[in-house]
Amino acid sequence: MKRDNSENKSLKELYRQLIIHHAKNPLNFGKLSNNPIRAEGINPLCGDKIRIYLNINEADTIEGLTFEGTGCAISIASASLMTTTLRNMKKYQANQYALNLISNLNEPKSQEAGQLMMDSQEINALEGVKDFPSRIKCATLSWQTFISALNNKKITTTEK
Amino acid sequence: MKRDNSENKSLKELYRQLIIHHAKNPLNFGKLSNNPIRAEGINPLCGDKIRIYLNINEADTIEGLTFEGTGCAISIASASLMTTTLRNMKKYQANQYALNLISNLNEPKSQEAGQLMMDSQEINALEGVKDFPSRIKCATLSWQTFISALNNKKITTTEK
Amino acid sequence: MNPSFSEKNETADIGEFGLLRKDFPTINQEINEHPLVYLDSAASSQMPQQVIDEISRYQSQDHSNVHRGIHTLSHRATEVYETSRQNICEFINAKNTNEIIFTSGTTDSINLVAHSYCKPKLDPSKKILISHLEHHSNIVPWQLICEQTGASLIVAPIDNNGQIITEQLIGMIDSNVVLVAISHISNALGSVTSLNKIIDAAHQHEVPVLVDGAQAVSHMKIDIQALNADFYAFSGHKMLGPTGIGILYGKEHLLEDMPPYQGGGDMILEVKFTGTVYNDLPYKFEAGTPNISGAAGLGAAIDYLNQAGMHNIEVHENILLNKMITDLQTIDGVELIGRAENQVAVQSFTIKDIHSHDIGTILDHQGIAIRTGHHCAMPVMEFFGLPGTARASLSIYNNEEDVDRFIKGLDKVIEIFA
Amino acid sequence: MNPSFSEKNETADIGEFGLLRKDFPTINQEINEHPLVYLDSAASSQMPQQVIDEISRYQSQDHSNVHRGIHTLSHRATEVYETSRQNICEFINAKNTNEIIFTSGTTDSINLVAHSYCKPKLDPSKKILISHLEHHSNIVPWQLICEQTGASLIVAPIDNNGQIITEQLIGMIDSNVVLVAISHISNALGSVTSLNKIIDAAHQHEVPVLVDGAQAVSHMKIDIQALNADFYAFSGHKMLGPTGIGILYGKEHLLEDMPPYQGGGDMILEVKFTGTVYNDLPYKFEAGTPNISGAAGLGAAIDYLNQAGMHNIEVHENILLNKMITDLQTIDGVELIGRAENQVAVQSFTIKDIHSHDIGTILDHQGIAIRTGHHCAMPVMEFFGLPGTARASLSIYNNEEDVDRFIKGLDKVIEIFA
Ligand SMILES: Cc1ncc(COP(=O)(O)O)c(C=O)c1O
Ligand SMILES: Cc1ncc(COP(=O)(O)O)c(C=O)c1O
Repeated sequence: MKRDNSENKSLKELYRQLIIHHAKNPLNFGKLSNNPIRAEGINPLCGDKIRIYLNINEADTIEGLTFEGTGCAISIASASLMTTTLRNMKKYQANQYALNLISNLNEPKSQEAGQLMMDSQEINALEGVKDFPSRIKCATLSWQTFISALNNKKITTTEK
Repeated sequence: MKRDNSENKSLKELYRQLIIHHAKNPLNFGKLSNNPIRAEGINPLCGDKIRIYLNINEADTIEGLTFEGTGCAISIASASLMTTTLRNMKKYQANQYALNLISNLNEPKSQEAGQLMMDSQEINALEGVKDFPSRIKCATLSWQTFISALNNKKITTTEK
Repeated sequence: MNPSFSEKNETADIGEFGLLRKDFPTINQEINEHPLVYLDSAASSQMPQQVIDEISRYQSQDHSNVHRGIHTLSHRATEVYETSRQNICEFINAKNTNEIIFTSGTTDSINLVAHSYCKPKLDPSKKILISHLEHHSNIVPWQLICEQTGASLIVAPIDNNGQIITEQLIGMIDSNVVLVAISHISNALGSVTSLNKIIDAAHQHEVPVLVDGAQAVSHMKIDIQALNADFYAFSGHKMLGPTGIGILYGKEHLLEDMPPYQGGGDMILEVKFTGTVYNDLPYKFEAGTPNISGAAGLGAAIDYLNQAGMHNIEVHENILLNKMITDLQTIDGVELIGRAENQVAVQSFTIKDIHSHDIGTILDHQGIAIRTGHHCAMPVMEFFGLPGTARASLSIYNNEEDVDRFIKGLDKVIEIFA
Repeated sequence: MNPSFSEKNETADIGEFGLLRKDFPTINQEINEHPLVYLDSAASSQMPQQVIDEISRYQSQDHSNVHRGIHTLSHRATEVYETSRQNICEFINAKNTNEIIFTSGTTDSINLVAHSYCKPKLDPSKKILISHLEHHSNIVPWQLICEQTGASLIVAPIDNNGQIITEQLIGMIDSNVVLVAISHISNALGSVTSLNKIIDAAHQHEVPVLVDGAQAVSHMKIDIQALNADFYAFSGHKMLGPTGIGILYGKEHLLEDMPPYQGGGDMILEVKFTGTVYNDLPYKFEAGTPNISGAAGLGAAIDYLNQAGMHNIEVHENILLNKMITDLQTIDGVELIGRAENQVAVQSFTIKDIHSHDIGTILDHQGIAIRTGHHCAMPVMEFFGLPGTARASLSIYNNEEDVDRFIKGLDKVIEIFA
């Protein structure tokens, strides 16, 4: 019982209200028309499967970005956040952003209080996975799938 | 150094003069003519290979019995002893004798001094293998091959 | 080698059985600052100290290569290895040790049968019959050889309780079926297959049956002669033994007629470039240096199971499973997946609107280990229209408190997602 | 995890190296009332306490199934398993861990390449090239697939010193050769193969080379990129690690293109009855629950070898081998079999009119373990016209006293047969 506090703390970090909210009400969930680029991401650990639909316009801007699939709260919330974050970015920017996020999530938690992982408050809600090594792949699945889509790779797996 | 005695004792039991003598000068070594029954015995442990040649006359008596092959002192001496022991026995007698010997060699050494394993002094020279579990197969190889020959089995292995 | 409870008792006594628990060092630790509740034995069971010690003992006193040496250590290692084979032979009541092949696990055992027994018999007119309930290890090897030969893989259906529909399976057997390959107990749902009926029916068509026993051997007494299965595959690490070792049981006359699977040392009598003479059973199928320490550990695991008594284990686990099922049904939103009439040691479930992965994480945070996802049985998940389930599975070392902690842990899951 | 000597030293110091010996519990025992002299490491090496302890530690603290679970133990087990892979990758200087496949041993590794890489490419016009020096594990798998496909197994000759005649082997390579499969070091004779020349020549014909490295990895530094072998197979139990675990190294682009070998869990991404998607490297080739404790032990063995320093080991063993050869030559009636220019850790020999088996028994009686017989290399024995040889082989834990005791032991052999 004495442990309940610290335990609740990191669980609450993982399942922040924002995450639960996005998991229950994901944004940009569904297909895109106009023959979009597609890619599928699989996390064989838990059977999570995400499909990404992507349209890039002539100015190399991410014009459309949606997803479908099944997954845990973390992977669905992360995908939802990904679509809102990367839309309207330039292709190279979005690619860089996704790479940064993946590498940041794989780094240990910053010791300095108040230091932000990324510049977006919303995206930083994902940081709670750092206390849950086996869940990092859930948070990165959609971002990795996004990078695969940019590189025309059809199936990605987090199993490494 | 203090151990040299007991150690030499059981080694000397294994390599009795009679065994060394038969190993160096095996009896009935060679082929039989007259289209004999043949069987081959292999001890994959050490690559020993014995071929048995066997003639049985109309009265079901072992008329001819020779062997060829390569093997350690124990297996060659044992084969040599086998040929002299089983020749002139009835088929069923010889079979029974070989079975008895094999089972006796696989039993622990008799505690009672003076008790003989088999009724032949010569054959009992093989008893030294009982202190050397990994060598029992060497002593039984030719006898097992003999039984195989009686049963028309062409290849026998001690690997069990 | 004695489990730490007093003596073999014919009726299970949960109280006394509870003493076994202290033999398992992995179980007796804190995880995330809570005493561990391990409910993932269907994935891999834990080892009693007796098994761990026997492996160390073998490795520090008796190790050498087997079969090929005449020095003392080689002789000792061979003794350890062959004694374990004898032990396994008696444990499942096989006729003799020629029927006991050491493999690296259930998957390896099944692949051996696929390649050595089945593949030479397959052509586009032939079929292999499995069920919709199988673990990937009892699906993919058959898919691979069917692809290579043009044979068909046919799949017997299951019902909504997660049981093979025995009559339909039997109806699919005809003389073009080369093998029926089915699990004894489903790893995803715990359903027990009606093997007697299926094996009888198959044998009437002279079709042999391979049973994937990975989930059965540590939960019930296997009498392979009474069962009359033709092949039976299982893994050490699911029966209190180590990883990297498993068994293929096969009827001697079938194994006799099969060509070798892998080539290498030990499986031959004589190698010449003009031709090679294969060794006798069981060595014909054991190419290369075997997992000797694994065999030592498996032998010790069987000693342990024997001491505890398979009947006692069955009763003990059944009491716990019933409690778990009853308690799970009291929780709002929990749906049990798999409600077989005859179910052993495993319960799958979902919670409304909560992904199994999240259930797993929140339980783990409380020191409770369950498995989540597809359990290497994707077709079962597909059948139920689920991406995965949460699965709690039991073994000899679990107790009522484990079930209580697990149920309380689920309350917290629901609280977080409320 | 530190060997018990003070620190990594660049030049071998036998005195200091001697301290290592106390890390090996199997070595430090009496056999037949004499302190053991273990000269059978080519068959299987002994494990340092560090390896035995790491296996126990894993089994009592971290065990669970890998890859498939999200709970803490499953995560820890996966970490142990993948850290070992990383360790092996660095040890042989592979490019990345996709090139490191866990198998159950060298034999399994070679069979994997035979079935997955070679067999689909074989027809009666094709050849596989091996040498007369090979271990059965590098002969029989090729015989089996050649029989099945009508391809030919061709065999490069050896000379009277027991060395592959490199030029002749190279002359046998043409574009119909699908694979050259040769040992790095002969287990029967210790001869080191001229791999650089052979691999270069094979690559000029675009023929890949599989190296059977079972006898090499614990005796010399392997830099797989410098060596440029396409496949490299080895076993844990010959490099201070446990049985039941081995490695297949393969160049990534080759492994990428190969179909899976065994089917089962872990090697798939998705299983449907309409078709199955295989997993990425290295998992595509790792069907079923792997030997996790074996991987843990192998990882610890590599740590140990690294601490001792491969260069030091080479120097140490070379000094002992030279002493052994010199001393053997002083004994009347001893004939050395295999006198390669470049020879490592192994010496075969015969004694006039005494069968190797008898040599083995009489030495064993004095606590000295050597191997006798054909050493799973019957063609080598046939070449020399011998039923077998006696073989003494060395490892990191041997010392000069071992060699002295061995030589004195041979005197007794000769005395008994005098
Ligand atoms: C040169 C060589 N190749 C292959 C093998 C086979 O290795 P394993 O028995 O570990 O599969 C051995 C050892 O027995 C060997 O010495
Ligand atoms: C029913 C069933 N079959 C086969 C397997 C495969 O066993 P292994 O992974 O030990 O080869 C398992 C376990 O993973 C199983 O539960």
